[in-house]
Amino acid sequence: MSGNYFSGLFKGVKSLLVGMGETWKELWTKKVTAEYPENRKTTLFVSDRWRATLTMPHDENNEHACTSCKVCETNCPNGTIQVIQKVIETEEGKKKKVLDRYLYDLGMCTFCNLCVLTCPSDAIVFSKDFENATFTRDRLKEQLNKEGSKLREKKKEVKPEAEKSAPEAE
Amino acid sequence: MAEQIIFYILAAVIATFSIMAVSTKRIIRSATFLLFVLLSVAGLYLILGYQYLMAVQIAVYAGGIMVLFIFAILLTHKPGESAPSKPIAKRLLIALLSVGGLAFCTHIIVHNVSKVYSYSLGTTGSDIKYIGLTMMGTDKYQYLLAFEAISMLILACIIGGIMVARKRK
Amino acid sequence: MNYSQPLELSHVTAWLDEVLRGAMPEFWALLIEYVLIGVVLLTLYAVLALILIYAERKITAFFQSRLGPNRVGKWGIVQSVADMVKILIKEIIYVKKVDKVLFYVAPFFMIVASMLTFGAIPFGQGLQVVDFNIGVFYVLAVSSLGIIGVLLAGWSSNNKYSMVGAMRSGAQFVSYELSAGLALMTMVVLSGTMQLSEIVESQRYCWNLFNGHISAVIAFVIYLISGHAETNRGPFDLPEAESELIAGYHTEYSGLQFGFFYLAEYLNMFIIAAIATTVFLGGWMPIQVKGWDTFNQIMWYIPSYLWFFAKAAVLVFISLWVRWSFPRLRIDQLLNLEWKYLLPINLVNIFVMVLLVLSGLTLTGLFPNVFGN
Amino acid sequence: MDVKDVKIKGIPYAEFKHNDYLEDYVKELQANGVNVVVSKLDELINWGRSNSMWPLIFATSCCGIEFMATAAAHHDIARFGMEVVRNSPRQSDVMIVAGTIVHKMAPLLKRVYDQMAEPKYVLAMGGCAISGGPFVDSYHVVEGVEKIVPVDVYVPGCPPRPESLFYGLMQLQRKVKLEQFFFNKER
Repeated sequence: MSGNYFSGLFKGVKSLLVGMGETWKELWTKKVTAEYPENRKTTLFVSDRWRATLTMPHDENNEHACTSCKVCETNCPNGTIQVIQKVIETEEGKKKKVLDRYLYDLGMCTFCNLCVLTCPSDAIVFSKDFENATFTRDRLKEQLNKEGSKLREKKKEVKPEAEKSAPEAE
Repeated sequence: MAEQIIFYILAAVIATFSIMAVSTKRIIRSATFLLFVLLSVAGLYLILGYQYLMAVQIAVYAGGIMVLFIFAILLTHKPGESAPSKPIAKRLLIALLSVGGLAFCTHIIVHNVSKVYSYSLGTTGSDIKYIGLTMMGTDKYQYLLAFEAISMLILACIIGGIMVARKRK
Repeated sequence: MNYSQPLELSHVTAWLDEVLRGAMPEFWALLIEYVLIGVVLLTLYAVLALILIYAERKITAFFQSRLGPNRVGKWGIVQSVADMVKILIKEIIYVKKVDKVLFYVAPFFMIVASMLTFGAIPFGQGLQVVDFNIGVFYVLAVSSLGIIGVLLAGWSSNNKYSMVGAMRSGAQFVSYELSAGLALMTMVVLSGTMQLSEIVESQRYCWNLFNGHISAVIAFVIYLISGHAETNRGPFDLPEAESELIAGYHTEYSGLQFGFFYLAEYLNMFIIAAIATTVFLGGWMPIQVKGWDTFNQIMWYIPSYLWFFAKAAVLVFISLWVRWSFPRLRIDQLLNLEWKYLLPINLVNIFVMVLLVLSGLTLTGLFPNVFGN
Repeated sequence: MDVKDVKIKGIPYAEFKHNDYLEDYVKELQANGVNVVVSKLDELINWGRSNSMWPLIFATSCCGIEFMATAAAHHDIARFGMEVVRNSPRQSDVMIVAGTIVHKMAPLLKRVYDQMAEPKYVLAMGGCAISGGPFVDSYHVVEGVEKIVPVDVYVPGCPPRPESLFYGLMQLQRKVKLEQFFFNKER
């Protein structure tokens, strides 16, 4: 009994010292902290697979690839996307539905990527720009197509699909 | 001069908090006021130059006994409980009794005031070494027997406590 | 031996005293000096707390391989000032069902208790406010007042978490106060006096820690452990165990009242370190070797208060080191540690120390011409 | 005080989003007319407040885990002076609502908010706290915490990455730095 007492005591003291030795080593290890606001232009690493906000790439002619087929809207589990169409008259005099406004609620999105995966014309991608905090809820509801943008002509779509985002690559 | 001012302040504090300690309806407040009284008494000792006594007063009464009191209160009372007020006749009786007691004490003090002064001569009593030797000495006016008797009492208390607290089979 | 001490603060105090006494009657001079001492102590108290809070946060970060506060000023050096500014103007919530008087009195108990202890610490040569001949005992007595603040805070908050926190804190404090006191008493046996200034003087050539070798080292470790436990920090912070008790006894306190508790906690950490420095590590006395006059002179050029604060800082660092090394204890483990280990060892240790002193086996007893005063 | 004076280390003013909100806010303040001395004092106070935001984590789901990552070594919320996570609402400054709030939890959220001492701020972290997120059509989910408590900053993401939360906290700091302590009629 008394043997237990003393051996327990010394064992305890020894294990405490071992623990303190570990923390002492930790004190001198290199600090792993990535300093975010200072490093945002330099060493900030955001994985290519990170999905921060939905964007609709526009080319230099202010044209996008969205045909307003609404596949993304039906596929979105949260009802985050709202595609509003308008009817315009083409040169041949035919009536055609094109994209009027592509509304996206960032505050509702779970970034599941279903919209991007199912988009038949690869009109939308997720960007890595994660700095999206706002002061009001309304600001999170964005319109993705720019003012005055229009649908890209067919011939341009023959280009190799270099813009495909990384998550789709399997 | 300064000492007198401090003495009167302390005396006033002692008097006020003593009355508050017995007149308040919440037991925990009463304990706190009693603590203030004890601390002021320690201040009185400091004025007299009995530093050792002051430290003992603080350590034993304020640090030890009051903590025990408050612990006991914490374990047995609900917060926000007040004592029920006593009927008016009882309160009058209590007031009368305490006034009578006060008069009795005053009489004794005033009557014996010259003797009280004659006792407080010499400052050797505040020396720790002197206190320690007196506590452990066996001569006349020394306290080894009383000291040991009290320690036996405390030992008995400890054993009794263990007996009460032990696991019953 | 008279060494020159150009940077000593006691020169300033002596000069101030002379000027004041020359300019006015003694009563007023004393009054002004008292007020000055009070102001200086309060300032030192606040500044030390700020420094300690900053140091704690930085060292904590380093132990966890982080960087710690670094965005306010260079290396975040004014971080705790920002905290202070914020907490000074934070709302103090008037909780409806608390015991009003006690609720407001409780934080002051903590502050007053640590202030009273603070006054008795010798910060440097001649930099001690009160130097009782029972210094060690006074420090023990006064620091035991703080626990009443904790108990009252827990009770008066009318909150079950506060209450449980206060009870745990009370149990912990009362038990560890015992072994802290006994460890200090061991050293009193060694140095033969309770007066803090004399204890420091007696360690001129040999710190008490080495003077009493085995016994003193055991007492030192026990004092550090129990002092650490008294401040409710580190592995002993179960009165504030946040996963069980939210914030323990100060759950209901906000704003400046909480600031008082926060301040007192850090200051208690410093006070424990300061007393350990004074009693075990030679206080403000510079390192000196008998006979090496040049060496001693060089050591004396460093002012005594710097010696004191450096030694105390090392102990504070050890306290933080322990805090970030070990997981929190359970209440039964906590009480086991005290009653089954620290207290019996302490009692044996005090006896061993008495034997050492009586048989002259201390370092000063064995080698009086090397270590003796 | 001008909005442009509000500087956050590391990110220039123009690169912040939603600056127009702050500009409107300042215009509203300046309509009252602020004394110079008072506004200097205000600056000191706001400096203190914005640099010592002690969070209270109201974490009900995965965003709470992301907060832990934020507090851990690699991201280290302590750099902002915000690592003092007070568990008592009385002592905290900013409540980080991280996770889905269901109707049963809503009164508790409100109560915790009410228990906080002024000045208090709320940061909604993640889709669930902002809008109900993927559970928005369920019968039991609160559609955004702003229906219960006033929210100062919304940090979208599911969950947001730690840097996102930092960005949100810096937005909050900017907002705090524009506040008026003295002669504020709304108080």
